[in-house]
Amino acid sequence: MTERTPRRLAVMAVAALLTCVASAAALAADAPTPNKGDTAWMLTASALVLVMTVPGLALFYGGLVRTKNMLSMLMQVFYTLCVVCILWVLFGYSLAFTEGGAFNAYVGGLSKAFLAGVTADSTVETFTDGVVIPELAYIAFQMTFAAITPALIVGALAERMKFSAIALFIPLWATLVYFPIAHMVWYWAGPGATIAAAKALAAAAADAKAAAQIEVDKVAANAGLIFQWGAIDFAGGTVVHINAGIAGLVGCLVLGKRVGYGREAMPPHSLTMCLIGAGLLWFGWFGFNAGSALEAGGTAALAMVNTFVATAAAALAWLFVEFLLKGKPSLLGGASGAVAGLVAVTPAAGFAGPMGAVVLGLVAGVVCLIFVDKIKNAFGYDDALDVFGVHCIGGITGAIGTAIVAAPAFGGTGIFDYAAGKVGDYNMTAQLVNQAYAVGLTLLWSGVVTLVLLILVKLIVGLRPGIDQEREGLDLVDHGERAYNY
Amino acid sequence: MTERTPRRLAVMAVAALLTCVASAAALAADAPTPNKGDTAWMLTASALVLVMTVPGLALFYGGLVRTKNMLSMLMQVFYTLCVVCILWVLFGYSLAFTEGGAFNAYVGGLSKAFLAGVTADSTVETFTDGVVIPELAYIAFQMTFAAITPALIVGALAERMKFSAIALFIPLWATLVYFPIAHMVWYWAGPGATIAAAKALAAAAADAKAAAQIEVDKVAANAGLIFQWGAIDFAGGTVVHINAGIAGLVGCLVLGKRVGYGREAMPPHSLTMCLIGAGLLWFGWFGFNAGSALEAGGTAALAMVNTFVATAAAALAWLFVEFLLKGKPSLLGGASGAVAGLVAVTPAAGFAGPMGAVVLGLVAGVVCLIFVDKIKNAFGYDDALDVFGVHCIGGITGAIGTAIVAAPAFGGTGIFDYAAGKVGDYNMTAQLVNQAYAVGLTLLWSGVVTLVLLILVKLIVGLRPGIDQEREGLDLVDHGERAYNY
Amino acid sequence: MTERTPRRLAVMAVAALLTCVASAAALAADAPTPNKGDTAWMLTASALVLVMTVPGLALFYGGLVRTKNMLSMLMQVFYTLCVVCILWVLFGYSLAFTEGGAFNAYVGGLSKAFLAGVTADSTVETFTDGVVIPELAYIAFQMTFAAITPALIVGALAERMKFSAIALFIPLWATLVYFPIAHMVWYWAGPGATIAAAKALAAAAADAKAAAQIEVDKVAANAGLIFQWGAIDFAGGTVVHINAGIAGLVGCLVLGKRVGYGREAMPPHSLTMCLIGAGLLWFGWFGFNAGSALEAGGTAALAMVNTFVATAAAALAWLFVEFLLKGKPSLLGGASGAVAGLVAVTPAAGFAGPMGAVVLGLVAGVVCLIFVDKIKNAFGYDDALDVFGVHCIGGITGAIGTAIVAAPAFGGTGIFDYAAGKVGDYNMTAQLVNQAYAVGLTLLWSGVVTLVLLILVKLIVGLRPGIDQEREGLDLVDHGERAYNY
Amino acid sequence: MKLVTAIIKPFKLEDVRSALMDLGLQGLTVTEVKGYGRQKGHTEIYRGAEYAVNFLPKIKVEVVVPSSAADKVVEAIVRTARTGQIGDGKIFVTPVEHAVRVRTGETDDSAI
Amino acid sequence: MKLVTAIIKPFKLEDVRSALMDLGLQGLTVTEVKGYGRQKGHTEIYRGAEYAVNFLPKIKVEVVVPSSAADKVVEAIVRTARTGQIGDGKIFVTPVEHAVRVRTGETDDSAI
Amino acid sequence: MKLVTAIIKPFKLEDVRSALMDLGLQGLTVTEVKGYGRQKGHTEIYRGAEYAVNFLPKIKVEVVVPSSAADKVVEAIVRTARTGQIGDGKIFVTPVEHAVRVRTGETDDSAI
Ligand SMILES: Nc1ncnc2c1ncn2[C@@H]1O[C@H](COP(=O)(O)OP(=O)(O)O)[C@@H](O)[C@H]1O
Ligand SMILES: Nc1ncnc2c1ncn2[C@@H]1O[C@H](COP(=O)(O)OP(=O)(O)O)[C@@H](O)[C@H]1O
Ligand SMILES: Nc1ncnc2c1ncn2[C@@H]1O[C@H](COP(=O)(O)OP(=O)(O)O)[C@@H](O)[C@H]1O
Repeated sequence: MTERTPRRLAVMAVAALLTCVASAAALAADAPTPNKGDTAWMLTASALVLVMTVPGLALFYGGLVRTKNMLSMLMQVFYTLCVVCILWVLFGYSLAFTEGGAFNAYVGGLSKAFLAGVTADSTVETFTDGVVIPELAYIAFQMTFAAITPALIVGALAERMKFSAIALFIPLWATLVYFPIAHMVWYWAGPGATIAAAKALAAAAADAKAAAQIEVDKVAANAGLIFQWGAIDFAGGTVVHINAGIAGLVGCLVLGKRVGYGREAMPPHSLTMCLIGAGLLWFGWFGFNAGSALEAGGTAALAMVNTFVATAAAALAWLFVEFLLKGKPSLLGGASGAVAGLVAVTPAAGFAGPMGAVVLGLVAGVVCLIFVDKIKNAFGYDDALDVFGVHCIGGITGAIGTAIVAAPAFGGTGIFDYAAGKVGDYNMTAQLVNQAYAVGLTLLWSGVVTLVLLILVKLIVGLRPGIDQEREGLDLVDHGERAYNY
Repeated sequence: MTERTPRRLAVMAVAALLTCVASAAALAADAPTPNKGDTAWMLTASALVLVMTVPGLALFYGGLVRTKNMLSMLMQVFYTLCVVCILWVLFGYSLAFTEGGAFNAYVGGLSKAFLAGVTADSTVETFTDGVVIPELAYIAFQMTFAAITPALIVGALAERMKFSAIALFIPLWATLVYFPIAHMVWYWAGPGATIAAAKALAAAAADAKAAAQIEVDKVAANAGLIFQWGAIDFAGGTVVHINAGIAGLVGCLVLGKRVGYGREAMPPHSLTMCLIGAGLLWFGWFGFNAGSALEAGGTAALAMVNTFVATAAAALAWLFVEFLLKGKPSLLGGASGAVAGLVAVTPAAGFAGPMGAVVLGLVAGVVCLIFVDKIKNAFGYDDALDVFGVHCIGGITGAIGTAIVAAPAFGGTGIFDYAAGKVGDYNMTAQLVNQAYAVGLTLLWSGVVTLVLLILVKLIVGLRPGIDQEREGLDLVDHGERAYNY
Repeated sequence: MTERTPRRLAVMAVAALLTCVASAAALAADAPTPNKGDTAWMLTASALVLVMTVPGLALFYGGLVRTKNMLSMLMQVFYTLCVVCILWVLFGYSLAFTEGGAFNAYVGGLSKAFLAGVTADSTVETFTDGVVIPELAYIAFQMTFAAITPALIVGALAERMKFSAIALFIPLWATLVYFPIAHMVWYWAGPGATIAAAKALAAAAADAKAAAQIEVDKVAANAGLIFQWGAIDFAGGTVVHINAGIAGLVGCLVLGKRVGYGREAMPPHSLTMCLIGAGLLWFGWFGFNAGSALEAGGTAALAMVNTFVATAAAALAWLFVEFLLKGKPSLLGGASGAVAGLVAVTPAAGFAGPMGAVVLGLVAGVVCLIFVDKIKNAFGYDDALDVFGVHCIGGITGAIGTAIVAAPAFGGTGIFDYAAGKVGDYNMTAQLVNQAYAVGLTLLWSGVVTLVLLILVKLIVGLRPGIDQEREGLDLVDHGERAYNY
Repeated sequence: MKLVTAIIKPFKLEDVRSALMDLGLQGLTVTEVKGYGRQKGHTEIYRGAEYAVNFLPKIKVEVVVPSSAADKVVEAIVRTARTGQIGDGKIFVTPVEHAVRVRTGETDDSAI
Repeated sequence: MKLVTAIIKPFKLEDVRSALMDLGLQGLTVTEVKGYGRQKGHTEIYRGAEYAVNFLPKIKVEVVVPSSAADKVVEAIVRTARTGQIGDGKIFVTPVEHAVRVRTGETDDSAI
Repeated sequence: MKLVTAIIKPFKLEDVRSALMDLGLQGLTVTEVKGYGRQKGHTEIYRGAEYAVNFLPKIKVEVVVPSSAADKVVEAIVRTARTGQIGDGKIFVTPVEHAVRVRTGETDDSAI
């Protein structure tokens, strides 16, 4: 973490004060207060991730469907955002970010259901010891993550899933897949406890070592399973993209192909809307990635630069390969590449150096293009908007790649060792393994639960409209409206 | 206000310094300087409210009109934004936020016309004693409020009011309705003076009490009428939404119905544009509501969370009731619900707890839906884009509801008592009455003045185009352009 | 600069600390750390400028072309953004903002190619002595400027330049025109060195004066040529707009007219998209102009207010003159006026007072309108989207106008004299000359190099498609896609 | 049978349709067209460029009817589509030799 | 020659086109139209306002053929365009007196 | 009277229109259509999916003229619409039995 240096200074300044007026400092020590710069940035970042979902994602997806389904696509993304926001404050935040007792390795508890006990004065720790932000800002920020993840899935189910089925599936998925996975990857005891325990151990007399060690282990164990494994995911490559991508694949396999798929032409009804969406996704992603630093400092700036260059690199890679393969670089290709790059850099945003991000982007662009253009056709399933090909494949590329680009040897930041109070030695093989485990568990958990949920939903309301209805389009059938009346 | 705790700490820290070097502290005490975190947030919030107006509101409204009037709708919103921005720096800011002498209860003075005396170093107080922000940031932020309010009105007059009439009406309305109402609701002496007077009273010797009391009353009296009544409006439910909503109703009644209203089909020409607009409105509204805290702190974070959940709740409520009534939840319904929720939470944003905001949103969604779908048709007036039904009805719901959700008993923050230096005891009945008075005066003032202004404009340039012209569409008739040439 | 006062206070506070604990203060003095409020604002500003380019500029331009070329326009802007982002981190930043040795007056060196040595802890000076921001935040912010400038050019070449030619031209232009011009206008030694040298001179004993003076001159000479001339350009009127505008003119002259120009009607295919773009441009421009203060303070707030009012004034001016000339104010006119105002206020944003900005906007609106509506037709060249008429003419108006509105006598801030530690005496005539020189050199450099590059590109891949291809539209010919499939 | 083709003003479509239904017709086909004629168009100005737009939006109604019904149909359209102003449009009657209903294969009068 | 005009359901266009090509025809012209007939439309609701939409999207296929080929063509269209449900559409055959190929000036049968 | 129907390339419309006006005609109706024929279309690729687009945008010009004027009209269209390349289009002449001007009720030649 790059807040080290500033922090040390701050600490020393406080030290200075201490020598003057113990009381004040004491008090300050007891209750660290948020830095308004951090708060300003977190508020901004939260707003950015909202615009990333609606209208961003809604347009990126909507532009790719046929006119008769445009409105249904907008609706599905919009509905997802709304329903998950509510679940989040009811119990989602609590399930994701509180201590979960016996199941703590997999999911949190309900101690903060209905945001019990959270006030405008509540704060949460960042990744820097002694630095906090208002808990409500953190809640808002994480809320947007919870909302966009299930929204990503609907792209794979586009143009053929009844709204009633979506309306049922989304809240179930958020509850049984997103909240647990978020807990497993991101929940931990925080820097304060970690450092305190480590200090205690160091200070402990020979005979007290054992006890202190136990305490250290307890603190370390108070974290989600994947976090315990040591996998790193800066802004949600695993939690958001792999998670949603695999669900999308399972979904489109369960649903089956769209009527006329492969026989009728299904060109995007508006690449203009698609590009507007892509632009807003990029814009919002700065909040997504740079906001994940939880502070307005050098790490956030690093994440922002990486989010610029990895995206640009992936877009250019996609365009260039398209040019080689088909002779014509396409806007849809450029936009798809940009999203692939954004996905891939998400887990690496605060760990990679800019050059590492460029390389990661180039790789992700090529990998996703090949998958979407060639491999998918080979398998012949109908992942309508390539959610699996871009988000899951891109996410895996990023999750694995993070272990490489995070290496100090390759210009990465390495991983901060709170006990040691400095960046630890970097073991790439070990990290690669950790990342692979994280990917594997996410694929498994999300894939299986999604399958079960869809079967359940099928039994309750059914998944697809009648053939004629699907021909007429979901806009009229599900919503009684048309997207355009020119 | 939740900045208390941090503030006290800060004060104590300064105290610490004082003990070291009086001079520095003294100086600091004399001229509090803005915290850059607050400034960063206020700048961001101002930008957000601009995008909320153009393209946000312009698209939300534009998408709902017929193709032939799309461009005129965009133009009317854009023009309103531009003309009000200029009025604001010429005299609007001064009329709204300076001491108004004899008329101070109703409107400010001209001491800051042309922003006289305002420099990059000027600051204004926030709601926290000793915390200031650059006055120009405050001017920019409030400018956007002044601009969007009259822009809301044009939705009710859509598709049938000559541009020349709009061009005349808007600046007059801003001057005679918005600036005064803003002054009545938001102008006050500020925390510094309030607290100083209270302290003086407390400290005053028995014989000086009377004099001190007079001073306290003077300070309290140096505020807008509605503020004096004790009505609270966090971000403008009264000033912005009720104000614009009633003007819209009066406007559409004076104008009469659109040619073909009720006989010809008038479906929205692009719900896609409408949804883009709704998304940007939501996005910008974070600046609108969270920015109204004037600081980047816990209160802003609270306002942001409330702006998330009340909106989501209202949208879901609208969709659900539509599903019950018509069997088909609609995107237009969801978007309308979202806006209704945003409107309703506006006055409550910094006072309600998240759960209170959810309830407020649910209520607003249902109330506005019933009004727009049923009651309006019963009356049969042509409020083209339901400005009254959503903004005025939603605004009233919010203004009254704020008195309830602000109650600490219901998880609200209560109201801070500057004299006591803590949150005061909460009297809900009293607060309900205050809110009702505020609503009543706004409805009266805005309704009457709007009527007079429209009659005036009618005499000068006339209000409506010829029937054939209205049939051809305002785009060609007023602007000689077409929105689309596919 | 308006950060003076706060700064002095800060310094005195530090002084206070010094008296307590030398060490801490000493340390603090050695390595100033970024204020998180500044960092938060710079991150936000960078994101804003991205959205200004894609989708902002892409839509503003795209809406103005015919349907068959919409996608190509989006693509050209998107591609430009991506390719320049990559060039920027490879060598662009280094060429623009490092010491360039022998050629330092014209271009920087390669010491920071590949961002060598830049970490999350690196910082750069702002315009205030002792105030720094993370270097990566500065890199991100400036990256967006480098990206949007060449993107502005493509508007002049719209609807008739092969993508392959664009793909080749853009990176060359960025490298040989933008990076050098940016260096010439913005590169300097920074406040620290400047003040230190001045202090040294002041302190120097009589016999050491000469040596000290030499040092002062050395520091002053360590700057780009135009900066040395004393020309001021707050946010890039010269670097961005004049630079791109003249390149656009040369480009459209070299390319020749579109097939059917003057004979066939070529109305904008979607003024709706154009207005969305204009709105996002305005929104993003707040980051562009207010971000250029590099701090979240009064100057940024001033720049923001100016960016509001100059834009509004220019739009109103354009609309009003249109009304006088044609009887019908148009949305395209309003949008064009807004952009003209944004362009003109760019160099003046942090120097002009609000009233000065209003006047500057009014003038720019009228000048650009007359140029675009009348003069251009007189000459008869095909500057498809009026890049020259709006950006170059508007930019020149702004560059020259800045010398006037910056005058303290006219409510401007004047220019800060670091040596004197206060705002210097203002010599308008001298400043006008400096500005004129800056404009002249930019026109010359950009014009000539652009011409050479286009000839080069023509030889390599050719510039225009065949007539039939141009008739069919670049979307299908260059990209094999269509923007809309309704 | 006859094919009656009417070019009318768009906002008259609803009136014409119901008039024809009143005559007992059961179907018709409409197309959005652009018409050039005596009715003058308008001018559009985009920045410096001015365009005279001579083609106005019209609706083309096509209905196939038994020969016997042609006159009644024409008369009904004239009555309902007329505003009395230039641009009201035209009606053309052309012969139809043969008609088929795709669904059933029924032909001629029974097909329409 | 004859002009065969068919009003069909949009998603049937591709089948009809290939069927006609199989008959050796080399060209045809299609128009997006809206049809009113026995097939019922749907209702759209926007907030309080409810609209019954009676006009359904259809495709009009126009092909000019030698008189001799008319019946084969009609029969091919009926076969491929039929779904058996209301709304399948109609086919009308009208006489064409004269045809010209713009490019070459060829006329009549050799023009098509 | 005759109905002259011409399928032409879109960018030729303006030339054709003025040529017809020069012949003294006062009105015509145009429709945007899609044409299939010898002129080859293009391919569009969206990610993995490739579509061959055989239908090309064309303009259909319909003008009803006195029988006597038909040939002049056809000749004028051929002259102005021709580029000499595949896809220039066709002209068809069909009989019109009856014409009415809605505004005035005038019929036949005086209606057009
Ligand atoms: N000779 C014609 N052939 C085909 N359509 C015509 C002809 N003359 C006019 N029309 C159509 O009729 C419409 C109305 O004709 P116009 O001359 O404008 O008014 P009016 O019918 O009242 O004289 C035109 O817009 C055009 O679509
Ligand atoms: N008399 C008619 N003249 C012209 N077009 C007709 C006529 N009747 C029907 N059509 C067209 O045929 C389409 C299908 O007709 P419809 O009555 O709905 O079903 P079906 O042909 O199966 O009886 C209609 O949508 C309309 O476009
Ligand atoms: N038999 C036909 N019936 C109706 N329209 C036709 C026919 N043949 C061609 N067309 C129309 O004429 C257009 C041009 O025909 P095409 O064969 O492409 O070129 P050309 O006319 O130069 O031989 C086609 O796009 C189609 O719209």
